[in-house]
Amino acid sequence: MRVVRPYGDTLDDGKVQLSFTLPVPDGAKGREAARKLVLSWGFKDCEVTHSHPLSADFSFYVAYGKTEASIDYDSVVADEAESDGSMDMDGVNAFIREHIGRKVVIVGACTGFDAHTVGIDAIMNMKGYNHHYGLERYPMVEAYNLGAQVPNEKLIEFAAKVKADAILVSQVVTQKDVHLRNLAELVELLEARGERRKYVLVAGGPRIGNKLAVELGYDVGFGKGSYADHVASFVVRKMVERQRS
Amino acid sequence: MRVVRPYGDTLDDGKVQLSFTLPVPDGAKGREAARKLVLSWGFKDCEVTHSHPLSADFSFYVAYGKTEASIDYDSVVADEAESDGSMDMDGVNAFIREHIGRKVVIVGACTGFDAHTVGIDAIMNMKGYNHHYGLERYPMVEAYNLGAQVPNEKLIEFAAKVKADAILVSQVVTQKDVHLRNLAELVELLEARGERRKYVLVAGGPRIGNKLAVELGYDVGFGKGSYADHVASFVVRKMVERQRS
Amino acid sequence: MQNKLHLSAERVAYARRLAEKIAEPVARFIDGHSSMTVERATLRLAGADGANPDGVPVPNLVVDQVRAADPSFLEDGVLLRYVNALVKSGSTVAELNAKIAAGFDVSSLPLGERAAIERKAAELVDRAAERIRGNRERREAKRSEWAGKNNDPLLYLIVATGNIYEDVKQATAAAEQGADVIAVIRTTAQSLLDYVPYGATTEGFGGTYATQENFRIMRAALDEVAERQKRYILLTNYASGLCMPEIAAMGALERLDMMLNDSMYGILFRDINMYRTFVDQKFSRMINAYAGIIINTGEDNYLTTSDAYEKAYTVLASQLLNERFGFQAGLPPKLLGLGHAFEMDPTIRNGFLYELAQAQMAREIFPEHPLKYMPPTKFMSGDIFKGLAMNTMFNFVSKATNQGIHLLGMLTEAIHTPFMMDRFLAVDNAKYVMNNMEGFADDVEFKKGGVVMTRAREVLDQTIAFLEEVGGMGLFDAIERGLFAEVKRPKDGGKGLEGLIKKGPTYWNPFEERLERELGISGAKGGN
Amino acid sequence: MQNKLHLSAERVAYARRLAEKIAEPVARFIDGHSSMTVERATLRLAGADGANPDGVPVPNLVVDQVRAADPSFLEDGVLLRYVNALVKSGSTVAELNAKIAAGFDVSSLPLGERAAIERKAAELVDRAAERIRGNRERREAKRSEWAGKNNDPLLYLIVATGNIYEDVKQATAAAEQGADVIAVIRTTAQSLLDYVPYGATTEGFGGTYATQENFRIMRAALDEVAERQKRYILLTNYASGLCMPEIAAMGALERLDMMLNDSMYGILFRDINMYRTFVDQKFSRMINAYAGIIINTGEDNYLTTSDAYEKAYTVLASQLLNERFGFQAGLPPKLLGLGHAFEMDPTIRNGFLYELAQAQMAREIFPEHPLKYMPPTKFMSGDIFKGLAMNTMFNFVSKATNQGIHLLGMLTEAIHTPFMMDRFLAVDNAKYVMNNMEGFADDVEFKKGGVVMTRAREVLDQTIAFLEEVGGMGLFDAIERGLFAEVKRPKDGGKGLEGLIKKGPTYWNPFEERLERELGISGAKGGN
Ligand code: B12
Ligand code: B12
Ligand SMILES: Cc1ncc(COP(=O)(O)O)c(C=O)c1O
Ligand SMILES: Cc1ncc(COP(=O)(O)O)c(C=O)c1O
Repeated sequence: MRVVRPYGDTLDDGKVQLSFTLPVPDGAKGREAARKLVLSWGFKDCEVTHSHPLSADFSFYVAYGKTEASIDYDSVVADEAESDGSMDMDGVNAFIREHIGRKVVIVGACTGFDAHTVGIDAIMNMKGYNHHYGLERYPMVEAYNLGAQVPNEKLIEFAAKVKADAILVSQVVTQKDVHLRNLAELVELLEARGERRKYVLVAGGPRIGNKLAVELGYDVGFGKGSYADHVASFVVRKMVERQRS
Repeated sequence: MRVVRPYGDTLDDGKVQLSFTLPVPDGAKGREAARKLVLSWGFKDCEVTHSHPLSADFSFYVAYGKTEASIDYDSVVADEAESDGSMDMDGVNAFIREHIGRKVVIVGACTGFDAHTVGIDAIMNMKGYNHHYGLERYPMVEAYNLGAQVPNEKLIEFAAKVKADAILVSQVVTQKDVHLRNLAELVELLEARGERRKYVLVAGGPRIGNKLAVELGYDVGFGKGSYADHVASFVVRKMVERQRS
Repeated sequence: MQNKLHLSAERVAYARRLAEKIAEPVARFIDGHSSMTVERATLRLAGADGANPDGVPVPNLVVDQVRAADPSFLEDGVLLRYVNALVKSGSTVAELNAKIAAGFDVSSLPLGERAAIERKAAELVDRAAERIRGNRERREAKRSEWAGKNNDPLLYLIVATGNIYEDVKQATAAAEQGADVIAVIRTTAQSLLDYVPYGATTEGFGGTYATQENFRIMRAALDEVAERQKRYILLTNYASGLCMPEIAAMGALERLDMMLNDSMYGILFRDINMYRTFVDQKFSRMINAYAGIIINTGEDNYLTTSDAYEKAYTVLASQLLNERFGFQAGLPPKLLGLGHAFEMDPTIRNGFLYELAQAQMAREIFPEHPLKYMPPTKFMSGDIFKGLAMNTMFNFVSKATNQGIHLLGMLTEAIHTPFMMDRFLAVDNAKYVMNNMEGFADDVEFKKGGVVMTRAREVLDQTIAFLEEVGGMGLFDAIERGLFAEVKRPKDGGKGLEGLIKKGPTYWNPFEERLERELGISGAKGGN
Repeated sequence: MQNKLHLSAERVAYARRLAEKIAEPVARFIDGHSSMTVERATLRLAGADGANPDGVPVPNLVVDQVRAADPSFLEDGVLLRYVNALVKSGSTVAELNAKIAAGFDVSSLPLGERAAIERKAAELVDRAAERIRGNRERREAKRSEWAGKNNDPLLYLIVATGNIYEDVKQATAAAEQGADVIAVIRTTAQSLLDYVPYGATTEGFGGTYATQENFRIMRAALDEVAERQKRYILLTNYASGLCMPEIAAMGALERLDMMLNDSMYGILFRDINMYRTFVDQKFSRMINAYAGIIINTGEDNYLTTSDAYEKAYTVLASQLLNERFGFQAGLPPKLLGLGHAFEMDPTIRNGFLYELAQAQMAREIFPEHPLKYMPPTKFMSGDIFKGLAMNTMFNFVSKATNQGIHLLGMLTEAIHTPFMMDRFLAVDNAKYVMNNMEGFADDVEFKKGGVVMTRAREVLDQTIAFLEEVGGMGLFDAIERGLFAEVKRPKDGGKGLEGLIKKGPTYWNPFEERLERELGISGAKGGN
């Protein structure tokens, strides 16, 4: 058990910076409300260092709080589809040759009305991203990037047509949880067709965490800072794992 | 009862920005620890949007949380020595002439080892601050500004010598709560001499709140954005209130 | 405008001539065509409004009816049948709209006397022209009444709640905080709808539907806050996507002040058919021109998908093309809010100088244009503190180069659509920076042969080379081959091609004629 | 160094002559005097160290003993008695120190043979000189081994926990984040102590005691991180207050690299007696000069109490005086980190240009000096976002004008002493900005007669008028009349006057002589 608290300039001083808006006018009462709110979040001390009106009915606060809350660091389980232990491009290709013995087919798309292709392109396009080549460059991968605004039905049909091993879905817009609906729908459609287990199902996007993806019925989720090698490593290992089980 | 919650872009969405440091290395585990900590403060959702190593053993986090906690705004009591209802310079002088009938003597100093005179000067010096003249300019006030680094004993002696009505104390340095000690000591010394009730006792400084000052035994505390007219208004009203009681 | 970069005037003129040459064949194509949305826009100007119980808008019903009756009818222009129905039925425009919404088919009526139709149409044209002129005059009157009260550059803030009533709250607060321009961001994918939804809306993703009612609601709210602030608040929306001209028409009728409107954005970034887009953009721009609406072009988009340092020339090339297509549609320079953006990788050494060069170059090449300058977005991250610093540098460059329309960067750009406090911090930062270095543009000169001058000259050279290449093959082919934004768009691919209409020899559109006459631009008469 | 402001070289030379003229009579006064702390510093150089059980340091014990024995003894220089005791007792320096700490009184011993004393002293002088030279060589070797690895300007960060061991953690993290210079802020009011505490300390307010042991601990920690980073990390403390020369001596012995050290700060901002201060500062500077320690002067302080726009000339005037007093003490320009600060009210229109003018002016007038540039502090508020923007602008000006030592601004300046994350954000911001506009200084010129040039000329003119006025009445009187920093300091007022010592005709200080000889400066021989 290792107790960890926020750190300002002394161990366990518990210092945290906060800022937020309240739907009340700026002034002494607003500042006091802000302070009390922060205290209600389990902070022991709070100083509202700044307040400013945003309009007649809204006001902005900057505050510093001191908390005694802590967390047992040893009990924290990181759950990100991590770079740790992922193979590089050559590793992945060797792995495929050795354990699968044929080209792995991967289909990707940015689904629903999402038009943010830069993320999925970063994973799939030849040129890749940040000095990590994309899947199209992998000799042992056959990659199809369907681009943006692809309906889930169309994606499934295409995957079936090319006998895909894995489906990659990108969701960037998250407002009003539109991504949750899009992601869940794909799983439902696959399940309705009895095809869910046919694919390694991968979700990705800057606000997508592994946990979230798994909850939604995906095999894995990749957030900010993921590269093709992470994705490919996961996919091929998962395929082999499934073969074995 | 009026329920108030933080506001991002929709009423009651409860959005709050936070940043803090943890004494753990940067990485997936640190991010998860940061997220859990935020959740432990009564946040329902938390996204760690950024993390960065500060050294091998420390890491920095930016997070956005969503809270359902709220506060009953109607029950909030603002407790700042407010500008509301304070008189201006002419008002104060007229008030003194009418209700006190002699010059009011005010002694001010920056006590302990605190050398931050700009604040007390803002209140006392002729030229004042932000278009509010200082007490030295008030015809019905006799103001003595003892400057910086004044020991509490010396301040009390001087106040006794000039028969002061009010003592103003400035404390700017708050590290390790040095201001609390300085402020408390003055009250103790005055009480030991049986002279506490002789003076209107005023504390001031950017981190001094009215509540804090009152807790420490002062009549009032003035924080950021206070001016001579607020202070003078309070002092003369308090004097009259005491005469009457 | 100061000339600080000492760009060769001949080279700039040559680049403009290249753009002119490139746009010329496109103009010829455009003049021979109309589209479903051009027709619907015409109907909207005539007064067609409302929707049927399924939400299909009256202008769509009319066009669909006419096409269903006989596809070749559309070659005459749809207005003929709509006005014919008005004349024949003797009802008012409102009455007719209601009937159509209830199921009445205008094409069911035989064509009546041409002269009567033309008289009625002339009346409708006059009425629309008057309303739009009235809007324009009101805007001009207010802007001169409150002259000097707006910030320079204009501070532009977006609202994007998805709900028009929430948008109003956010917009009002933003205006109170100091915004000059409010843009209501559209919901995801509205640009792919081949109709404009009807009525007030409260459900959008990442933005709010552009509807005429929503325009009206926001306009009224902004006028109110403007009266309180004694500062004209400009309203912006998107005349973009499959309904460019219709939205332009709605904006003209509801006194919008700016419109996102680009001659090629739909093609490249929304995969809309290129022929359709070129036709649509022209009519939309004619309406904007007549309404005195500033268009904001979308060059910033090139830099979100391509590298801003490497592909800086695509921005200038697009600005020159947008300018030329704008001129063709009667837009004067002062309504041409050509776009660009501060999108270089923040780790580039001297990135600030390159941004300065690019912005100053735009300023000097387009001296009368109210350039629209976009903030960093692509390299914004979850680190709001770094983001704030980048926005500070961006605000600096904007003021240092006298940009006209300044989109405020949000420190939370990579995280969520703006919170109310994010907007405030953006305004506050811009006001601080711009006041603090206000005289910089006048005070500072660039060293001959230095980084800034050299960079500007290089980008101009690259632009010229690029335009020469495009000119060599023609714009349609260039797009097909992926010369722009690194995407290839087949000529007959993309959305909306089926909505293109070849004008017949008797194509009739008195609104178009009126606009051409008033704007003094060359005729779109007849087919080719 | 580029000349961009086109300041008149004659006017600048004239201003320097005025400063020289003002400093001249002060130098004469200084040369006739020593002080308690000058004597103690001499003892420290000779090796006096340790403290008695009450915490009174050995150097203080020795001086107090000698004065108590006969006040006039001090006129001979205290070293005589200390070395006499060494010679007489035959003990090592360490042994003698221990005895003194235990109660032994050096003045109890009669004076022995002069030649033996002088021989012993020469040995001590050699030993100290060697150690200091060794430190200097080590620094130079490392800086050239790792040349090009430091940032330009040097990024300077403070630590201020009050506890030297916590300071070490903070400093190490700061160095890892990219700081080049670590300053350990002193505890509140140490400048008013007439002794230097002994040993490692863990209790300070707003800073940590400057003690020789603390210096050693921090030096070792920074050397370690420097080896890891392959970047020399400079260590800074304060040779300021009532013990200026002693702290300089400690710094020289422990290889500090920079010292806050101002010729008048103590007088004006700490109410230390003016005669005492002038005497102390000279000896402290001679030590710094010999040790190759850069001094950082305190002009920024003028701007925290006075308005930075109105009183900008007081900064330049003080820089010129600090320079002159520095030259008198043998400091070459490259060790003169003259100070100034970005302290203008952020609401001033064109404040950025005025700051640019001031910083560029300092750069051009002091071309070889490693100017120390201080961040905004006074106008920082609880609004950390505005604060970050101000720091961004400050970072810009610093790089744009090639400052040498860049104190990083903290977004929480108005709230608390820096958190670890505050420092990181500061470094990150500076690195981003400075890399992004790195070539700006070379690329940009100022318009003739523009805001920047005009402002610089005006400030120079005001400075000259001010120095003329000061010269007219003499520096002592000028200070007494409140010409500097708007505070009046009576000549015989303030702290520490009682510690001033008039040198007797037989005053003997072989350390001083050695420094004078090696630094090639004019003699302090004899009384006046
Ligand atoms: C570029 C951009 C655009 C471009 C997109 C161009 C294009 N062809 O992609 C344009 C201008 C068209 C655009 C438009 C809009 N955008 Co946009 N856009 C951005 C911006 C600036 C950068 C996104 C980006 O390219 N990042 C770089 C890539 C490499 O990162 P990434 O996407 O995170 O991808 C990485 C990982 O997430 C992961 N990943 C991503 N996908 C996948 C998939 C798989 C399978 C895997 C394994 C991994 C993976 O790997 C990638 C590499 O590491 C962001 C703001 C920001 N700075 O993030 C806003 C942003 C994403 N946009 C936003 C919005 C709202 C819109 C609009 C809806 C606005 C509007 N109403 O008009 C429109 C509509 C677009 C639509 N229909 O979807 C919001 C989304 C808010 C939210 N969370 O809901 C953002 C955050 C801006 C904001 N603050 O408002 N946008
Ligand atoms: C200027 C300044 C200095 C100057 C002071 C010059 C002078 N003669 O005053 C100098 C350079 C000497 C200085 C030194 C130090 N400073 Co200082 N300084 C500041 C600074 C930049 C501004 C303070 C100021 O003048 N504010 C303007 C005035 C008008 O505001 P104000 O004091 O809040 O006063 C207003 C109200 O509070 C109120 N008020 C104040 N007093 C009173 C009294 C009464 C009776 C009433 C009614 C009202 C009232 O009314 C005023 C007008 O509205 C602040 C940072 C900041 N931006 O706040 C740091 C700051 C206060 N300093 C700080 C520190 C640590 C120091 C040092 C201890 C550092 C060191 N170790 O060397 C030293 C030591 C000084 C000492 N012994 O006290 C810290 C304090 C941290 C903390 N909370 O403990 C700060 C916050 C900086 C930081 N982030 O580290 N400092
Ligand atoms: C010209 C133009 N139109 C439209 C948009 C908005 O995107 P959408 O296509 O989702 O309406 C942009 C966005 O930058 C644009 O530049
Ligand atoms: C020259 C100099 N000495 C010392 C200090 C520090 O203050 P103190 O007097 O508390 O040591 C400063 C602060 O800015 C300074 O500039």
